Amino acid sequence: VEQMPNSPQRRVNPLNIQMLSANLHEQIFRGSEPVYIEENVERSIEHLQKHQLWGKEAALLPDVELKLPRMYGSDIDEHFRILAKVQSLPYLEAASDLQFTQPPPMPQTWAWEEGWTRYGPGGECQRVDFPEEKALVFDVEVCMAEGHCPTLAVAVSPSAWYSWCSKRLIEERYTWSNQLTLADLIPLETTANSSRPPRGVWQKRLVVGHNVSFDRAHIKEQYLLEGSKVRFLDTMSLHMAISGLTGFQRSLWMASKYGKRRGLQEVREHMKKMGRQSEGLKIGSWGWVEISSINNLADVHALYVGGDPLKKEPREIFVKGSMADVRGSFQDLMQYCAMDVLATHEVFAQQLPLFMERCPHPVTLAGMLEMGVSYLPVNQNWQRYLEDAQDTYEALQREMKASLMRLADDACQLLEDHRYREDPWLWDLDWNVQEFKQKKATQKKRKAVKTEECKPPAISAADLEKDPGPPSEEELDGVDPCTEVLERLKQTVSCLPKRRQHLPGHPSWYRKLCARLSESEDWVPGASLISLQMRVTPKLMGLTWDGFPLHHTERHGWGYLVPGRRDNLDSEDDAPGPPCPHWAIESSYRQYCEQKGREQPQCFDSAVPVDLMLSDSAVWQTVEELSRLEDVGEDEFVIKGKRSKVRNAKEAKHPEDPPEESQCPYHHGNGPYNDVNIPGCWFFKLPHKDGNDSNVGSPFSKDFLSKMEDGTLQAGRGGTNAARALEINKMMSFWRNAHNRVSSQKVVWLRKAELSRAVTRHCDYDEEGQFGAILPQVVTAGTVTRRAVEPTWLTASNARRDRVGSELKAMVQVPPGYHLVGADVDSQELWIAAILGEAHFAAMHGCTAFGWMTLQGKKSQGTDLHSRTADAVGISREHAKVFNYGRIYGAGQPFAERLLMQFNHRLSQPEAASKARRMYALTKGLRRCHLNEVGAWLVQELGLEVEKAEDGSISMQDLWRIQRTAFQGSRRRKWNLVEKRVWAGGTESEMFNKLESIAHSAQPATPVLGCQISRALEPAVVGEEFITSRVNWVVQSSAVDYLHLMLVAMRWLMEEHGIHGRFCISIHDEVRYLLRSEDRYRAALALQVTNLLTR
Amino acid sequence: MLQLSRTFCTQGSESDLTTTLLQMCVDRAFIAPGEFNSWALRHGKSCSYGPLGEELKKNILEQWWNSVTRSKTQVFGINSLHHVPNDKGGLKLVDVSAIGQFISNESLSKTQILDRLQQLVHHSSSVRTNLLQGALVQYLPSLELVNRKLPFGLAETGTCYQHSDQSIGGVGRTSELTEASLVWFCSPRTSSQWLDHWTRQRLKWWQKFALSPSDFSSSDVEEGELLDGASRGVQVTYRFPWGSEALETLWNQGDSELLKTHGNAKTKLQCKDGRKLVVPHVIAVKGNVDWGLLAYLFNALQLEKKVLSKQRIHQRKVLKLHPNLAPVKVALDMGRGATIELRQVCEGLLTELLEADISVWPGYLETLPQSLEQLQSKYDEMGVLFSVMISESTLENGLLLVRNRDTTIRETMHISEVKKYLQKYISANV
Amino acid sequence: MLQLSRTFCTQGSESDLTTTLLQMCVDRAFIAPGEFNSWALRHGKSCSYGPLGEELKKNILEQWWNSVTRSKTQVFGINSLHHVPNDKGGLKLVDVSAIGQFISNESLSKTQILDRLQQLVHHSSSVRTNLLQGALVQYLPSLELVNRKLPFGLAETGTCYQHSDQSIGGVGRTSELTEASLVWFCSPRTSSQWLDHWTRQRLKWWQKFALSPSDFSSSDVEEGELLDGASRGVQVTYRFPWGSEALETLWNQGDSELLKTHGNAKTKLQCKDGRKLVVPHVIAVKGNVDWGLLAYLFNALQLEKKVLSKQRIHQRKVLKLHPNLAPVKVALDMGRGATIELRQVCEGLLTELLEADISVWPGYLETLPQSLEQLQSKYDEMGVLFSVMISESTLENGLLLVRNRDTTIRETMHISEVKKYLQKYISANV
Repeated sequence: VEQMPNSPQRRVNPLNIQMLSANLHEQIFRGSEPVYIEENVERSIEHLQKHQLWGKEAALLPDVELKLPRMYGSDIDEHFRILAKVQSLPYLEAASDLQFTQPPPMPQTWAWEEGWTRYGPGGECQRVDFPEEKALVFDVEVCMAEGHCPTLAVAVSPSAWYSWCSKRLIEERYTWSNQLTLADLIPLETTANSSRPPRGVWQKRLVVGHNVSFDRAHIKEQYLLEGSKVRFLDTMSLHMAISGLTGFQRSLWMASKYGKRRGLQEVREHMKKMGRQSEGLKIGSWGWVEISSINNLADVHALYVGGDPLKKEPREIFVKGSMADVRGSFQDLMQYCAMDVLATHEVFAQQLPLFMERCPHPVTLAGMLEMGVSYLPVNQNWQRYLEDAQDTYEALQREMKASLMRLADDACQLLEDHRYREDPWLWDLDWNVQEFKQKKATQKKRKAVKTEECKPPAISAADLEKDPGPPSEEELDGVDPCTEVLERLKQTVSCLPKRRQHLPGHPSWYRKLCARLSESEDWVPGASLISLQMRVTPKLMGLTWDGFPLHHTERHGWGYLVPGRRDNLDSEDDAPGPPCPHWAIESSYRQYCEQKGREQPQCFDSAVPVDLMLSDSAVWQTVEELSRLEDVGEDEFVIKGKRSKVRNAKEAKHPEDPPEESQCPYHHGNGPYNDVNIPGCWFFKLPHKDGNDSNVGSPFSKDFLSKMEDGTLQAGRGGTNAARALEINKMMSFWRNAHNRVSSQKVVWLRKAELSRAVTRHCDYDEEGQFGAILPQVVTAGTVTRRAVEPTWLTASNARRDRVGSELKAMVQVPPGYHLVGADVDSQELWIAAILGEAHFAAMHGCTAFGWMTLQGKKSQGTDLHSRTADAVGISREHAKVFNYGRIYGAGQPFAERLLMQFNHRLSQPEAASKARRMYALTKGLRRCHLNEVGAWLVQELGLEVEKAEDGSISMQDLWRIQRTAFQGSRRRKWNLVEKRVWAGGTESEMFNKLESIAHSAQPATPVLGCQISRALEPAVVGEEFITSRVNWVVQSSAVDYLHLMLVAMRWLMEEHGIHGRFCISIHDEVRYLLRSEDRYRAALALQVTNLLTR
Repeated sequence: MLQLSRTFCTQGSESDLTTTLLQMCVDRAFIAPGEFNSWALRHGKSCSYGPLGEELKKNILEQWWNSVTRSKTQVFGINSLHHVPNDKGGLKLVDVSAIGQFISNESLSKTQILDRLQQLVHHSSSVRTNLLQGALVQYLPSLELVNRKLPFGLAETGTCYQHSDQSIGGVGRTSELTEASLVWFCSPRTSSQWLDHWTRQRLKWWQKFALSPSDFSSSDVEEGELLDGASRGVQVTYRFPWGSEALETLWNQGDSELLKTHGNAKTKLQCKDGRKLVVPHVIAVKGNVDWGLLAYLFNALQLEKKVLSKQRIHQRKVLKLHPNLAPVKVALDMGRGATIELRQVCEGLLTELLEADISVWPGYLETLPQSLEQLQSKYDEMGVLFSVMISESTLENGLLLVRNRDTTIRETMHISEVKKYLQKYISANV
Repeated sequence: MLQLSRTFCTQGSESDLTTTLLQMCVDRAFIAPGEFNSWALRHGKSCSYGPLGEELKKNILEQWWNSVTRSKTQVFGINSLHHVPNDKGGLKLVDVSAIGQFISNESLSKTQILDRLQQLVHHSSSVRTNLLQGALVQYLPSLELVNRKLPFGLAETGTCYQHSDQSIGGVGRTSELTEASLVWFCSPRTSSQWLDHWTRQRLKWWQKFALSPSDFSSSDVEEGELLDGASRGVQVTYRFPWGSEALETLWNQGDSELLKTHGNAKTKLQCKDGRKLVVPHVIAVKGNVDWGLLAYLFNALQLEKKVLSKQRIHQRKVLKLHPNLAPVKVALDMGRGATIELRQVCEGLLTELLEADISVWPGYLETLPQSLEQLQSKYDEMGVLFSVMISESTLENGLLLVRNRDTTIRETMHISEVKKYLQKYISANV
């Protein structure tokens, strides 16, 4: 080992990777030194050289000397075990109390009484402040119509039943405040009007519930900034960890259990992709259905406990009914709630031992307990933010609507002289107008009567010009003859049909956009029903794609018309529908080309769609969606890919019932689809992110945002109206999706007495200010990877100027005297994957190219992972990032191919495919395999020449050759020749080999804390399916392990060193703590130490 | 084929557009004819309005007033005098007959003349140059009304005078403008939030009535151009063909002006802010209604090229003013057959509509025959929302034709339903 | 026992009444506090208005405008500039900094000074003293609009300046007034009929909003006091405690002023009257809105003696302004109890009423507790039509108490019906 003479602290491994400073290493590892095996070092150097990484300069970081707190146990693992046990012990005791005790019998009737009631063994009631037992199973019900305020709740402890009723349930009033205060919530630790526990001691207690974070959000003490030591265990999260399902499995599960239509369709599609239409379900891979369930309590209960199914019907009253309805069936609803509590109790008793067995490391439980008490402080700015965002959103929405309505109005002018017939977009709308109807007969009669009544005296023009002088007194006071005439005329209204025609003079398409004139106050004149989603809208805007007018067909969705076709002009007269003004389309395209100078700019590296960059989870979601469409195993890909290519080519050449074969000489795109027979024009489809076969439903979907930004898709007319509407669409995109979730966040405002003294005594404290908290409803282990799930905060992106409301995260604001301190792990997944790969390869930091790049890569030298990929494929670094994450999440080549085409729609499919292939060869490497005994025997027997690599693997081509030969020589018998498949030659090959070896092992478990994969994904029940999910699980689940380790370490350090504060929230690889201002620097140091100890 | 060319302002067309619009405004009685031209316009010279301009201005002022005084916040309207008693320089109302006396009285010496002049100037009162001063004076009595509770505002609209530097013939010109002013008093703690609030509100208000709202925008006043004592300024501007002009400015003026106005009498001025007593900060919002009116005219003008046939291209000029602002909502015309009865129907309808607060153009009074096309292009230029044609057949079946300015479509309607339809159309807030 | 003592104006009580009213007007924010007193009042000095006065004036002006422009006759609103370019004597807007320069520049000789003075005076523009002049100027462009057809009118409201003769310290004082002007152009043949017509209309209008209409009356202007060129004049007057004052005057001014304004260009001015061409006669109707406002205040003040008990006599002062004119229609107050929730209800109702165009006084914002009696006497003096009390029980059953200013009776009403009731009450024209 090379020692730098000038720095006694500096430690470097044989691959020149800087290691922990000597003093830190000594404190953490307590003398155990790493052993490097010479052979491995050589192998690594060779590998790095192959990827041009060996010998690159790497800047060294200054060494650190720091006295760490005393550590427990003999090694670091034991240290953490001890910490976690200490932290979770009281809760674990409470939990086992619940597990082993049968709950007392349930009361027959429930007390109609505000607050908590305790039921003795004989059903006798007693009012109490709150249940005092150490362990509770708890369920809250909320009458949705009345807002967020809890309505009733039931709890059971090992010794008694409890019920709780809201004041708003018991008392009837005309109006209640819509602002929640602590008094509206359910107390579990304090008496009414107090925010301190009796005797001033906060008890360590455990509350169990199904999706308990929802219940937690209705508990009074949880909103206090400091104090409560109650922790929560969620039976839903436990279920996910034990037997959870992936998103796709959930729909399969539903399909198989309930035959739900949507689910069934997905199953069919899945089967089709697997190429098994005729074989029926393969029993072996459906075993998982029996040992798992979806997440709701009824199904979970059925899985773990069985017996009579839970009744869920009464729930509807809470969802749809009013408070009066709830009062009406009070006993039933209480009973229902209690049944849920009982079911939860039973489920929990079954789950706990299973969980302890499958996630044996104490850190997992301790981490989950900590995760369950997230807390987001907010102040008056929250309300302002909501109002502002909604305000702006509504204003934009109105503006957009107004622009669209104006477009519709303007288009009406084309009715005159049938000018619409020459419009490239509007020619195929329905321009019919209706005749104004009236009853003829009555009209004549009236006329006769009238002429008799008063004959209009003729007057000369000169008389009209005369100043008649003022009206006489009688005229002013008496009935005005004009009014009289008017009133008489008004009676002719009887000649009209009872039901008035709806805008008979307007073109039919416009009529459909208008609301019928009505008495209602919100009637709006004009084309008020118009929206972006309507088919007429892109036409009114005159949208063009690369200069061609957009056109919609039932069969192919949105596409565009390319002028210049000559072969079907003859059929013009017979073509159904209005004639297409192909000359107008031609001239407008000519104009477009003139403007553009006919040069199509190669803007390959247009901006990355933000939506893909929002968060890792979004990428993963895309990958998961795509993987359903893709093959399960990559081995088959080459063949499949070929097949699909052939099919595509066939389709292009022989489109179904073409009038004639006709190709556009100057434009390439998705088409032409000549079954769309528009004289003078070819029809091309707009590209779709799922491939050419899919139809585009709306050109305003978010997938086209980037196309609008780069001008491929633009508004061809209407001046500002159309362009502005597009811009607004973009600005609104975030809030449109988020505003329901964000504005339904439940904020509880604290009164002055309820705030901690650190707040109220702070010099910045302001009486008028509002301080409160949101308890995000985090499911601590909401996915099969045990990652937390929460719809609003965990997916929140960073603020963007042109996205309304995107400043959400910044609205978490601390009260005076507090600070938020947080940390996030830089590219956590890459790091974990690299470590796994390196442990597998040579057990040294930096021994694989992938690991080296993550540790030592420099953006400036182009040696970091993203720059490398970018260089290799010739794309931007930002784009490369998406590819890299995608790959680690298990995405295959087709994903990359599609993504490439999405980033640049002008890329042809073969080009994209070759780029993707290059990228995968360079990174993931090539598939090779090891032959099993049969294989080896066959090779010998058949006398085939195969090239074996160092490790004895052979290439896939060789394998197929062997298979083919064996197949032919053995009366078409299928041989299984492969012992295992490996990746080779790429920077990430070793990493993938490790991931796959874990994923394929009999009981996949995380390498760090040894947590087992969900029973529903174990190879024994799923066979070779869901590989993508399993590979992904290895990395993601390990990441969760690290998070739990961090939480345990932080809690230890904060307690050890008296740092006042609390856990706030963790968003995947970030943690946030809320701290007293004076402790904020020490907390930052604690986070550093935590990082040191966990990584 | 239909082409809209509003935003199509390439070189040369800028002044064209301005000239076109101004000529149209004079023709259609928005602006009183006179020396007013695009030069004068751009140099802030004031103009008199014709009947349509006056009605438009009235509508704008009314909407402004409602938006400001009818918000949930507490805003009071005030009315201060045009002449301000004690101000130093600037414009003063001077009794020039007195000066005439000096001049004609030859016995006066130079010193006597100067003496009298000084006297005269001293006793003459200044005219206001903005409405802020008046509101600051009225702050004290208003404190009583709100019982010293913040925030609250004082609103006023009215004429202010300005002495322009563009001097013609050596002497500076006086111009006047109609200002709409909101002076908002709030605690120093919240003043920057309130500035943001009002900026948003004001911009929203301007955009509400615009045909293309994006021509209205807000921007911070640059550091160097801040008013004395103002910590921040924001402008709501409109993009005119020749560049942006501020329609409304919002200043965070701190407490300095308020203190100055009341001789630094802090205790008198203090308000409650929670437990503390504070001298409020002043946010002065001042809109220039004359610029606003022009902005809306420019914004509403839509030039539409209409290819009528191969060779004939006709330019349709439409003033697409917002229904709330349009000075004339309906024009009533009658077809041929000038009988007394037709006229009576027109007058009956006119009365009915006027009583429903709908402004009507009595086109039927016109005795010179005009073609329908001429009539309609006139109404389009006047921004008339609907034109109603009452014809001989109306007398038979009560049916009349209602033409919509925006769609140009003529719809048949029964005379008994016109009023309700128009009311609904105008009151509906899109 | 209730005694009405309004008309009970014996000796001595005249100035009492005036003083009482003025004090109340200042207290209740009708008039801005200042040097304004009964002497100034009677000598035509102008005053600034407080929030309530401003709203009252706005309401009067709106009613005036509607009555004039929404008649069947053709009346156009116009807006002329405050400064008139070419006028001889009187008040001019002078840039006094220029005068300051003469004074400080000692090298100037007397002639030079006089010369420059003359220059300055010549180039300065006058301010208008009435609105007639502006209307006469706009007569010509308006002819286009009506196609030279008589009769028609031009209406305008705005500030005018007057130079009062009551000089203090040798120099005359400037005052301003808000004028409401209708200038009516009609054929010479019908002009006297039109004068009668408008007189009747105007008197009727003034009386419509009065508590005791008989205090308003009309009378001919005496021969000797006629304006130059006017053949007849009529005044609408109000009987103030100290005597009658003219609120509005109507002049038949013939054609002389019109001809003078347009340099006797008869042909340009001519209109059709049947087959003849005539220069129209002008009927100028000008109302003094400031006097009108005072008249309504005096007219509306009702003093009621209330014997509370043997010894305690309490005088109730009520400003019984017409529902259309009352600056505040409703006051919202809240009782003791759950503050946050009560406030929410108040704000909800406030918004609802404001949206229905009903002006509301947000009494619930008041944080200092007042007795119900205090509150009500305050509202009575403000002329508030109704006061609504929202209490704890409103939260339970939605019921609230509505007190009527005129009957002083408190009625229970459901919160959902308040808006409709108030709308009906206010729009009903009694």
